[in-house]
Amino acid sequence: MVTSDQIILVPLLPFIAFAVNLLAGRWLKHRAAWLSVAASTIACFIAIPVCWAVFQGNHFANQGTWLMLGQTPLKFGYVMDPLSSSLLFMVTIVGTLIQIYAMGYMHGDPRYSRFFAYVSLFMSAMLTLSISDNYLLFFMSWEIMGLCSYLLIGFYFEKDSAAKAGFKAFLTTRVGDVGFLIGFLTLFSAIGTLNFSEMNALMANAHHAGAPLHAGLLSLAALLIFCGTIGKSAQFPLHVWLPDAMEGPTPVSALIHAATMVAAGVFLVARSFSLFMIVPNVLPVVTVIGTITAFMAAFIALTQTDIKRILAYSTISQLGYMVTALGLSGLGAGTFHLITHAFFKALLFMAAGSVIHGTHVQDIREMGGLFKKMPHTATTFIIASLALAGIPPLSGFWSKDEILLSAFASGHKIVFMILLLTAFMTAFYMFRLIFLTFFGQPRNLKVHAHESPAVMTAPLWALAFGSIVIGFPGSPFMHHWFQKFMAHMVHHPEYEPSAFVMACSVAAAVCGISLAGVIYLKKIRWAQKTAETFSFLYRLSLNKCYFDELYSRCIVKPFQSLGRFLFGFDARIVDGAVNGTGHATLFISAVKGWIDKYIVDGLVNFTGTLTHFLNSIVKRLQTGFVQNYLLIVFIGILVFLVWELKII
Amino acid sequence: MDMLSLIIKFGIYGTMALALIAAIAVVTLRNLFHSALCLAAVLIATAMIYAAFHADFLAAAQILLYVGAVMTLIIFAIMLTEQLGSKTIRQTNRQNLAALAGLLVFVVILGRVIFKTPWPVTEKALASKVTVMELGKAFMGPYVFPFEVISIILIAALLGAVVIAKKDR
Amino acid sequence: MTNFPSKRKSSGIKQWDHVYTSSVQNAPSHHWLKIFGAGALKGMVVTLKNFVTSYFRKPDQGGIFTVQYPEERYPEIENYRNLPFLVYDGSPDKVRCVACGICERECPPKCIYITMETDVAGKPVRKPAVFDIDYAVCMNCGICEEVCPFDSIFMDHVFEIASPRRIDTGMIRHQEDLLKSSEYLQKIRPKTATMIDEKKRAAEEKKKAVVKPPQGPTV
Amino acid sequence: MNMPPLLRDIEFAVDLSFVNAKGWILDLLSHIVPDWVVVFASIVISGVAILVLGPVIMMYLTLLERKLIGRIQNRYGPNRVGIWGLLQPIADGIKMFTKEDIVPVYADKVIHCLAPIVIVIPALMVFLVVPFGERMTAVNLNIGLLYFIAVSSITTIPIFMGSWGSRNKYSLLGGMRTAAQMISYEVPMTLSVVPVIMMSQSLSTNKIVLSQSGSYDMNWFIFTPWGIVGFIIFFLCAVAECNRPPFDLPEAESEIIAGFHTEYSGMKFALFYMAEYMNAFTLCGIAATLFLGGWQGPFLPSWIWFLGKTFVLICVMIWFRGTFPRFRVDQLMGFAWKFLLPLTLINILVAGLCHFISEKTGWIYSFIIFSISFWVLVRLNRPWMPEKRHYPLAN
Amino acid sequence: MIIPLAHILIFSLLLFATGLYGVLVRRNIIGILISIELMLNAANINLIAFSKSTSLSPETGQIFAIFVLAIAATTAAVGLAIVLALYRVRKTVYTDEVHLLKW
Repeated sequence: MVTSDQIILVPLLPFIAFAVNLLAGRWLKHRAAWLSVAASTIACFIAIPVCWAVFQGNHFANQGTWLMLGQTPLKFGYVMDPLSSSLLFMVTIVGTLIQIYAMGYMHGDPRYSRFFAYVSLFMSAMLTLSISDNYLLFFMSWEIMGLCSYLLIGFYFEKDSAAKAGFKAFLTTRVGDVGFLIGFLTLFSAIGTLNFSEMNALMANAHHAGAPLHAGLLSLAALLIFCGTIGKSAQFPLHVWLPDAMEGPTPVSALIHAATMVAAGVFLVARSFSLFMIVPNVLPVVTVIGTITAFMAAFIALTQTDIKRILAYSTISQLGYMVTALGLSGLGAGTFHLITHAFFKALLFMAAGSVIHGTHVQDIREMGGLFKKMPHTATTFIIASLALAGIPPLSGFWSKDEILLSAFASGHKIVFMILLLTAFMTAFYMFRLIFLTFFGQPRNLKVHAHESPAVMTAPLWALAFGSIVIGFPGSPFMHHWFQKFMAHMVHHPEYEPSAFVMACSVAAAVCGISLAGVIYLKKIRWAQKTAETFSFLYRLSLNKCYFDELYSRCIVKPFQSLGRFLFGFDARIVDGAVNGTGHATLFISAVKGWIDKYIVDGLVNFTGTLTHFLNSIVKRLQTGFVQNYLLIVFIGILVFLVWELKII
Repeated sequence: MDMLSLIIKFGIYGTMALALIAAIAVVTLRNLFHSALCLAAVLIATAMIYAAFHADFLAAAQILLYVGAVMTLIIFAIMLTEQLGSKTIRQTNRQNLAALAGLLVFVVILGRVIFKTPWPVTEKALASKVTVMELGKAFMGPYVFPFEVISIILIAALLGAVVIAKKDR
Repeated sequence: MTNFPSKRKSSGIKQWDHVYTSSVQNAPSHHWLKIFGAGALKGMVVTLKNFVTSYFRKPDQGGIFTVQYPEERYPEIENYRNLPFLVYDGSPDKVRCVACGICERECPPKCIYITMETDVAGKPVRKPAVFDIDYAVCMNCGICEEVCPFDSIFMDHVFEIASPRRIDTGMIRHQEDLLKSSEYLQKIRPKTATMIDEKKRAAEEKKKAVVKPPQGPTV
Repeated sequence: MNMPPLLRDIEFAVDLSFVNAKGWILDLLSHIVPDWVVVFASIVISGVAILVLGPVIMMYLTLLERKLIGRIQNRYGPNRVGIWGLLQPIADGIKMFTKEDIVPVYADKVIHCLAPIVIVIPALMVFLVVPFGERMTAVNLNIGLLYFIAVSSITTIPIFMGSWGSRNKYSLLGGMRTAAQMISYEVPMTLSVVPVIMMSQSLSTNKIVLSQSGSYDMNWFIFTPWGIVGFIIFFLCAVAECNRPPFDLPEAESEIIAGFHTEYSGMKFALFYMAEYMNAFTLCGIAATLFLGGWQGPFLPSWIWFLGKTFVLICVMIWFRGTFPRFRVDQLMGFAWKFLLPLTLINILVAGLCHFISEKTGWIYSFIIFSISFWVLVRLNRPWMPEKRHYPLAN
Repeated sequence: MIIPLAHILIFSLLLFATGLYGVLVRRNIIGILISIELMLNAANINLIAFSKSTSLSPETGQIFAIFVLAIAATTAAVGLAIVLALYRVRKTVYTDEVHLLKW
């Protein structure tokens, strides 16, 4: 039986790997990869038994005071409950596999050790986030992950687009993080504690006591925390950064922008689900944001030509699905979809990565007929796509079904319809991708594709097995064990599985696949025709609903113009003022100088000359002859006699 | 008004006139030695006037001190400093007219004062005669302090004069 | 005996003492005994004694030996010289002086003036015609007496010859005033007069002797 | 005074002969003229007496001096004119009159001629105070002594006048020296008189003389310790005051020609001479009155005593002239300031002591004090004191 | 008192005036000193005159006169000493040649 305290080692090992790689990276060169992979595998071997213990129903939690804020101690610690254990389980496995894959993908890169340092740092951050037991630690690891995503997106910083993408990603997630920070601080001011378990207890009491504490304040806190999720999980308004994040190397995309980091946002909502349950009108907002994101992302993905962009948009739409699930207070459904999506989305990205690695081309219009050249990659890619589309035996079907069920059961008919349409679109663009890249004739003869080495294909197969297997705990075969496991967390409504929902989702998936096959294998011209007929929609989708232009015009441009205006304002007014004061002081000093020179000195000189003048008169008296003085004295006496004594 | 007092009166007026003439001579004579001698004459005349006023000790003292000592000093000084050749140089400086005018006014004013004020002349005082014995007693009596101070002043003047006049080696 | 003046702290006057009182430094020990005034008193006693005794002592014993001049005369002193005179033997016209002019030349103040007498024929006669001595100029040196080969001029003892007049004082004595008899010479100058007479007598004897034995030619 | 009555009458008669004569004349006059004239007459008589007495004394003093000096120097004095040279002064006087009275060309005529007059006046004025006999002081001033000192101090001015007026370098130097000497000897003289005044409680000469009467009229001040010293000092100063040897350096013939009266000749010189001798006489007279009891004497009439004493003192003065060589200038000054002055101060001290201590011991104390002070002063004044000269080369 | 007090005061006033004239006018410093002596004498006469004719204790006037006499002697002594010193330094005794202290 593994004691719980070793769980702290799980985030610590990747951090040590990061430190070593960073400091001795130059010296380690290709050996850096081994170090980080070893760290993550050891972390994995430590974490899985603990998770297994938690699966058995145990619950571990421990905390220590980190620092004293005046009298109130600030306690940091870890908690191992169903939510965190499942995430930990997923992250360690997927992380390790991706790092193994990255060893092959990044082979020969000059900054090899630095890549693995950043990845290890990201792993340690993700692991701390998953096991943290209070908002502050959660937020710290949240910020480190944002940093790692910036560093890794901008890994090829000599490419201008990579640097811009990194910067864009960092900024947009930053907007969300600010909201998240303010949110949990308001929460702290409201309920006085940052600890999740204490919060859950408070929320439970409030739930029973009926009247929640400060309804308004809590709802505000909840909304702001949800902003953090929007930023981090690339939801509707702040999703623009994820497609551009594809500039980074593919394992990064796989690890960060598919499986883990983006999932953190959903995990945040799940972690503070008790708060969201209490607050009356926040969940509908979540739902709306989720559905919009899902539909909008899928719609854009339809017309994309870059292999990684299509996957990015599909990630955004799946995240939309998770958020909608949480919005519909389907905690179990959301988290289940989170876990399953991590596996097959990572696989998709890695497969795409090996395709790019092989063909050195990212545009699907130049690819074709790669199936024969890259069988392993192709087959794993097809398996993942099937899972994503939601074909029954695969994990994707189960998790998506759960979501659709929660939507349908909770009476949100519209939401159900949109989700269903989205599912159809998902299936369509995934298989459009498959048919365009792997089947048909190679459109660009210069491309000489070759299969990736074993170190890359092995993790592909591992993940393929994972994406098949991982679906079962939530499926009826295991009696919805996962949903019950999640119910221990927060009491939320349970829905009976309905066959109708399952049938609708399967039907949507099959229609999508078949339509894609028809268009792209047989009737390539139909695509062209539909594009011309629905040209507006086509251009809308092609240009990512003009969000970038929209943002740049209504946010960036105004800010720039504001900046320019401010600069201008500053240059003219402030500097003007400063210079003005300078000139004013100069002028005033000149005036003072003049006054000083002509009036004060003038006065002084005047007295000088006056005395000199008077002196020149009086000094005549000083003749030097003693007798003159005597005479003067005598005459003085006379005058005195005559005048004063009035003798005469 | 017997003849004797008449003679004495005329004697006194005569000495006064003599004194005045000598005084004017002192002031106006070009030759300094002559003016010094006229001063001696004035001093002796005043001594005689003192004698007339029965202040004989003072008369003797005056002659002894002034004529004997001070005159000698003055004459010594004249001899030591007088440039014989320069006798012809003008003796009075430029301001004699102004001084003269001032003096006339001065004399007129005080003259009026003298004649106007009723002097409290008392018969008893007129009759009194002061003998040397009384003077001695007064010196040793109420005026002993000034007497001692005068001795100190004299010593100081003596030393001072010697120091100043001594040719420093 | 005299030692150099030590640099003693002394006023100006003392510096000359070494000349006079060189022995004062080592004066006798009982120096302090001599009271300041004693010397003066001793001196006064001397004068008193002198004053008193002046009335008793004889001239030659230290008493008053003043000679009341006009009334008493001081015994003549033979060798006294005052103004020369000429000597004549017997009568004034037999003058010893032969007007040789030696005394005129030798006289330092040049106060003698002689002219020889010439007889009728103009031949010089060995007799002075004019023999003047200016008594005012004569300084009584007696040189003329010594040089005179013919013992005719001698220094007289006469001093009461003051002249009341300033101009023609009669000081230039002519021959007739100067002549005096040999007896007078004998009287005032006995010793020299007798010596001259003996010399004369000897000369005459020698002449006589010479007359007797005629001398060969004198070489 | 237990003489037989007859002698006493004669003595009185002789004594007061002059006084009676004057009284007789006065009451003769009083019948003729009004009384103020009588007062005036008495003044005139005594004035005439002095005017006559002064020159006569001066003349016969000169003769006396020349006779005595002669005798001292083993010679007669003037004996040509008159029997014992008695007419010599008259001859001198005539000589002085007839002598040509030269006034130097550049001389300051007024002062030159005024000087002799101004020097004679004080000499004569002093006679007022000299008490010749019983009631024979001309004017019995109660500040007689002070009058005497004051008037005798006037003589410095004519000396200046004489030396300055004659426009002669040597006379000027001589004059300065004489004045300096006169002044420096005036101070000890004045102070030596102070004990007498202390004892006789009065300044007037009469009272001083009266205070010396007593046992046989011989109670003179000279017989007191401070009297002797006072007399010696007073007499030395007197000698110096009237420029007689041994203090006659300034106007001695062999020194700077004849001092301030080199340019004087004839009558002016005679006046100077007369003033000097009159001063000598009056000083001796005052010395006699102060210390030798003036006209106090056992038998003889008062004025004879006075004249006799003065005569003795004058002879002593002449005696001084006969014996002493002249003082050098610095010895002269040194003697006055450094020897006589301190001695007089001590004398005053001793006089005070004697006044209180009894007769016998008084002498001893004063003798001790005097001997000590004398010795100290001699030691102190060693620099300028003339030593006995030894002539080592002589023997 | 043989003559009236006023006459004596006039006499002393005139004497004082002549003295003052001498001080003011005479060029020779010794002349000035002589004139000062004159003025002092005038003061003395006044003292005697008043003590003789008015004062209750007659001897005060004389005593003060004597003091004035003494002081006059001292001033004469020191003044002449200074004149000698001046003469030795500046070879002149005339006030109008000794006028260094001027503007």
